[in-house]
Amino acid sequence: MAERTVLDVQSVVKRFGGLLAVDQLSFAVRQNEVLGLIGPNGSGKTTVLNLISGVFKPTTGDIYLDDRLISDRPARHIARAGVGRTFQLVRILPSLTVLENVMAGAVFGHKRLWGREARKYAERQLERVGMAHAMGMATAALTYIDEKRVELARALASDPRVLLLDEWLAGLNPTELQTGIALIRSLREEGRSIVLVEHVMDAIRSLCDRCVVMSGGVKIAEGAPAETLADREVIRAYLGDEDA
Amino acid sequence: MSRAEIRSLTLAAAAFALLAFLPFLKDSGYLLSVSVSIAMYTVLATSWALFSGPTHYISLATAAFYGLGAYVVAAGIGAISYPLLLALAGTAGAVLALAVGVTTLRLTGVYFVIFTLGLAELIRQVVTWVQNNLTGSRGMYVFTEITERIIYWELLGLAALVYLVGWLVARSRLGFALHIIGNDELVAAHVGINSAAAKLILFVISGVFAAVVGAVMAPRYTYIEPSIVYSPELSFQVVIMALLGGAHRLWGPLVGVIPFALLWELIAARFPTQTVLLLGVAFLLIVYLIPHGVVGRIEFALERLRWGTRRG
Amino acid sequence: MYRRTALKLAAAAALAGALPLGFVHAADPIKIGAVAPKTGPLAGGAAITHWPNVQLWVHQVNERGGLRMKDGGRRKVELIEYDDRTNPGETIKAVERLATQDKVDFIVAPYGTGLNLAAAPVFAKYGYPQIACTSVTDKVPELTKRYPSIFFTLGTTTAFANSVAEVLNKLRAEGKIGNRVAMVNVADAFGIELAEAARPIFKTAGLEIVYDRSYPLGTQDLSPIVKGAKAANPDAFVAWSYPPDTFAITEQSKIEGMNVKAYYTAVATAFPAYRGKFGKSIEGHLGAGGVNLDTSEMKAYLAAHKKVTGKDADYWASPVTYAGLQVLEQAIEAVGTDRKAVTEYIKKATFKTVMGPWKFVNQSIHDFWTVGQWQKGLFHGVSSTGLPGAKPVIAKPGW
Amino acid sequence: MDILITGILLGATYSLIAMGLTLQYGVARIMNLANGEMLVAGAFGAFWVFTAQQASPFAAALVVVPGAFALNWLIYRYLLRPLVRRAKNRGMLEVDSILATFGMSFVLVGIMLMVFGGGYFTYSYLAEPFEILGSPFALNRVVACLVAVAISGLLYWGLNGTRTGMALRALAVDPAAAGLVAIDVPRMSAFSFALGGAVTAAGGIVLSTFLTMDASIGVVFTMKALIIVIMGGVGDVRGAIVAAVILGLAETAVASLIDPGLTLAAAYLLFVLVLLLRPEGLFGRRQS
Repeated sequence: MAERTVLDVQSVVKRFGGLLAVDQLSFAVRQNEVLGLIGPNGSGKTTVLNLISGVFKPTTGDIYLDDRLISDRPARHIARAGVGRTFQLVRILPSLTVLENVMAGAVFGHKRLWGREARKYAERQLERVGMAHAMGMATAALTYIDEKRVELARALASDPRVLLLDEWLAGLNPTELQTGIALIRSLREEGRSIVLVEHVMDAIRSLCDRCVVMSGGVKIAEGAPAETLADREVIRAYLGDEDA
Repeated sequence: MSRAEIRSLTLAAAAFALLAFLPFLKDSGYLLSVSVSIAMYTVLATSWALFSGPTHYISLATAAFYGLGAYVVAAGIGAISYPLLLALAGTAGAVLALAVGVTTLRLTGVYFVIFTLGLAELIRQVVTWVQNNLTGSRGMYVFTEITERIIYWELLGLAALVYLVGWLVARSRLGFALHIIGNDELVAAHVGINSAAAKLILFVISGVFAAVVGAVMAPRYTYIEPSIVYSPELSFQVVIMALLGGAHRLWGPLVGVIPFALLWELIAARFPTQTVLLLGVAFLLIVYLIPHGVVGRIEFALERLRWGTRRG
Repeated sequence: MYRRTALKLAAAAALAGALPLGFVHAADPIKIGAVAPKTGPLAGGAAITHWPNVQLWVHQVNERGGLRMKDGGRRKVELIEYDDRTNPGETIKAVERLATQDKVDFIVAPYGTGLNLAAAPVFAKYGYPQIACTSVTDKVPELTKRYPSIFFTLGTTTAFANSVAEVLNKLRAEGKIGNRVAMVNVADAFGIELAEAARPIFKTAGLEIVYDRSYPLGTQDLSPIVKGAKAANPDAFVAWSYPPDTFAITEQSKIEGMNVKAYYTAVATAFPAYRGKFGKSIEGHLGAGGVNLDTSEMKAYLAAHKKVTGKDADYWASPVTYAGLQVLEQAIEAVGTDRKAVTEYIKKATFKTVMGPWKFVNQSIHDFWTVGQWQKGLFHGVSSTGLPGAKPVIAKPGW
Repeated sequence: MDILITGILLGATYSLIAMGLTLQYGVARIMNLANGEMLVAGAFGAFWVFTAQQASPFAAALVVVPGAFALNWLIYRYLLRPLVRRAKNRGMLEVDSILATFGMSFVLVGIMLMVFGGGYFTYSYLAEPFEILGSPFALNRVVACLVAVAISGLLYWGLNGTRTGMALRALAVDPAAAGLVAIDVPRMSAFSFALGGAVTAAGGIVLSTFLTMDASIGVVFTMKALIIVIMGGVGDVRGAIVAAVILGLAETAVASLIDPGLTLAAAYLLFVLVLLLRPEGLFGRRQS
């Protein structure tokens, strides 16, 4: 564990009116690390991603990127500082072409390219997610899975240090899942840190270096995937006295 | 610059050059007066669409900027040279747009629409009050040697400028950013776009154009009344022509303005006693029969043509 | 109802065409263009003072067989009318259209100060005489110098303010009122100009302005302003108002019991609708305009107006508008349809109109009615810039 | 005290202008730019009844209100329903309804011009002082206030005390969800649009007793109504009334205490401030 900490979440609390969505949550993500953020529905995982990427500001607590405080900055600054993300419900830009969708990341993100450079860079990202064939297509023609790939390519186009993936692997068939896992692994190997909100247990087991388990906004376990998933508390959170 | 771009730029330049000769035609007075109103609405609607097309913000504040520009000229004419007044009007428009933009661009949807309407009225009331209590009747007459012909050329120049600005914006990072903002503001923020600044810049650009148009038109009226230069009808017409043409293309408003203006002219000339009724009926027919604006129709036709040729 | 005129005209034309040629071939009609608001903010006023008089004049001229030309022939009048929707841009376009497309011989001046001034350059460009009957401005010298074919007939804001001051002082001299004046104005062009002109004039005339406020065009409740004026305890109340607010201010004054002995509201006081709304309680009200109701011409005009248009004329701009058309009529009859000659003729000749003899000096009429007063259900001129026939001013009785 | 009463009376006038639009815009989601013309049409009806029939203008309500209801029902059914159907989202419907009702407002002005001519119409009815706490107020305005209270009371009861009202409120919150719970969305929308038109026309009848109008003045009322409705919060009758009264009080206070020249400026300033501080309006629900 010699890698240094890239993303540091410190005692973050998020309230929506009377609802306590995240309570005193702390964890850190190191370079080259894939961190799994897991927990039952409604446990606050997506909220955590939204706090990191700047959709919301924490009620209290701080989030640091490379020792720089980012939790008081707007989303666009966080993006430029090197945090990229995908969304649980894919957000594709409908009136742009596939290539333009990806260029959006390259032009304004961490990288800030323009013109030919941006185009080339975006094309490379599309190739990488296996969408090279779709470059000039209108987004309306894409399947849901393809949309997810385009969205990932857009996030990658900004060359993020930290990548937040919100159930990106959900809905893939077994073959696609294998490609997806390989892709994420290759991203880690480039030195990126990845926070993965995921329900696909196979993926979590094979990808994650560590897991943070949440329930009701609270961290209930943290550690290597095998250990945490075996934790009694975790099992109860997933299967126990939940009536949903 | 690609070859296609050079070609369309050359074509556009040639078209503007050709249009500039219109006042030299024999008996062109009527044609000129119709052209002035077409040119005026083209500049207003195109600059309006520069902001509203990509962002989907419907602004009803055009009259506020237009009136401001007209009043700047009315207040300064005689004391300050006219070109300087135009610059002043533009500056005033920019300042107003900046102030308005900073405070209001966080409103969305219909709230922004009605807000701008209220704002235009607020400005009109304040200007009127200032005029009534501080300046009296001074500054309501605009006596100049500027003829309709000069106004036409000025507007033509402004139209060229607005197209140039629109074209430059579309090619720039800013244009791309706006396009993304119009699609999904959350994504825009997450790819690092400062959407507030981008929107503000465009709002200021459209405000400056509207103010300068007001300043250009002031000599045509000779006599400036708040109820005329701040008429909400102006704001509505600009919106309607732009939407009718299609606000998402630079040339969209133009294809709305021209047929619209000609149709209205035809009705006004042929049916002088039932003008308003028939204008309304014509308008309804357009709305119901051309649902996606003229641009939508043209693009649809082009698409079909393309498919047709591909198949054939 | 203008359509009716047009239909009648069309019928007359068809008839004329069908008739075998008996006398001299009936010459082509003289084409007269007219553009004024039928819709928009000024439409209400135009529907009272402008359009009915155009209609009346065309009707009367054609009924008597047309204009009697120099050569002894008669030429009927054909009217082409447009609605400018109270938009100066439309006015300009319509005048251009009349001049270059319809190629009309003459154009009736538009309605209102703003629309007239917007159209003035176009009238001047084509040399059409523009007898601007519904414009009140203090810039007459500049305007007439700039536009050699424009004519003003309704007066200047300074003259209106002067006359009001004179009328008030007359009442003061008779011991009927003191010198305290409450003054309000509508914050639109004409109201602002009048208030601006009145301030120094009232002061010099020894009148003390104890309340001086404006209100925006379109104010829906004028009771605060009437309350405010009343609280200042004035001897006279002067409102430089527009039609809708003239009605509202009067109604509110009545309700508040503003018992001043001199009560003045500007535009629309002379409208028959004013009398229609308030009946007897307007006895002694002062307002802009006025006419000499005792001349036989005026009596005939009022009767004809009622008969042809079905409505009463107002006692200010209506007859002036009609008189403007009479000027045009007499000038055409004297020198023909050459616009330059007609313009020159208007500048020099004296005309016999319902307002009495008119002679333009520096393109404007200098003798005009400025203040009228409702006396026994009729609106008489009580002050003018030198016209005969003014009635003595009375103090306003209670409501 | 004077200011308070005058302000409330003016507020009642404004609520008469705005209540109909609340129903049309808030529930049926049609931003109706022809609303003011409907008001003027109602006023014309009253004027005609008063001058030609020599009857109380309020008698006009017997014909005008059902007539306006039917007319607005037809307008919704045959002109607006197709727009609702072809709109993919709320934004598109907004654009389409702005365009369509703008055209309709021209048509209505044109028709009124043909029928009634372009002149001012004004008459005197109940224009007599009515003493409240020793100060005189216009009786017709007091009556207008009572009518406004009655209409808003009826609407409030209708919306909160009946099944139909509940359906309408559900519709105002979310038409899609309302459809899911077996509310006949097209019918209810048509109903609320028609009801809004009828309320507007009724307001016109009352207003004609003290306002001078002409055929093309409708746009003035439309603008005021839009501003009040947005200020109050879309789809909330209570909000519209509160906003109307606030505007009435503010205008009167400014006119009496500061300068009548600034009344409208103050009203718009207030509106602008409300939107800046509470973008969803006084009683609106915040959209996330």
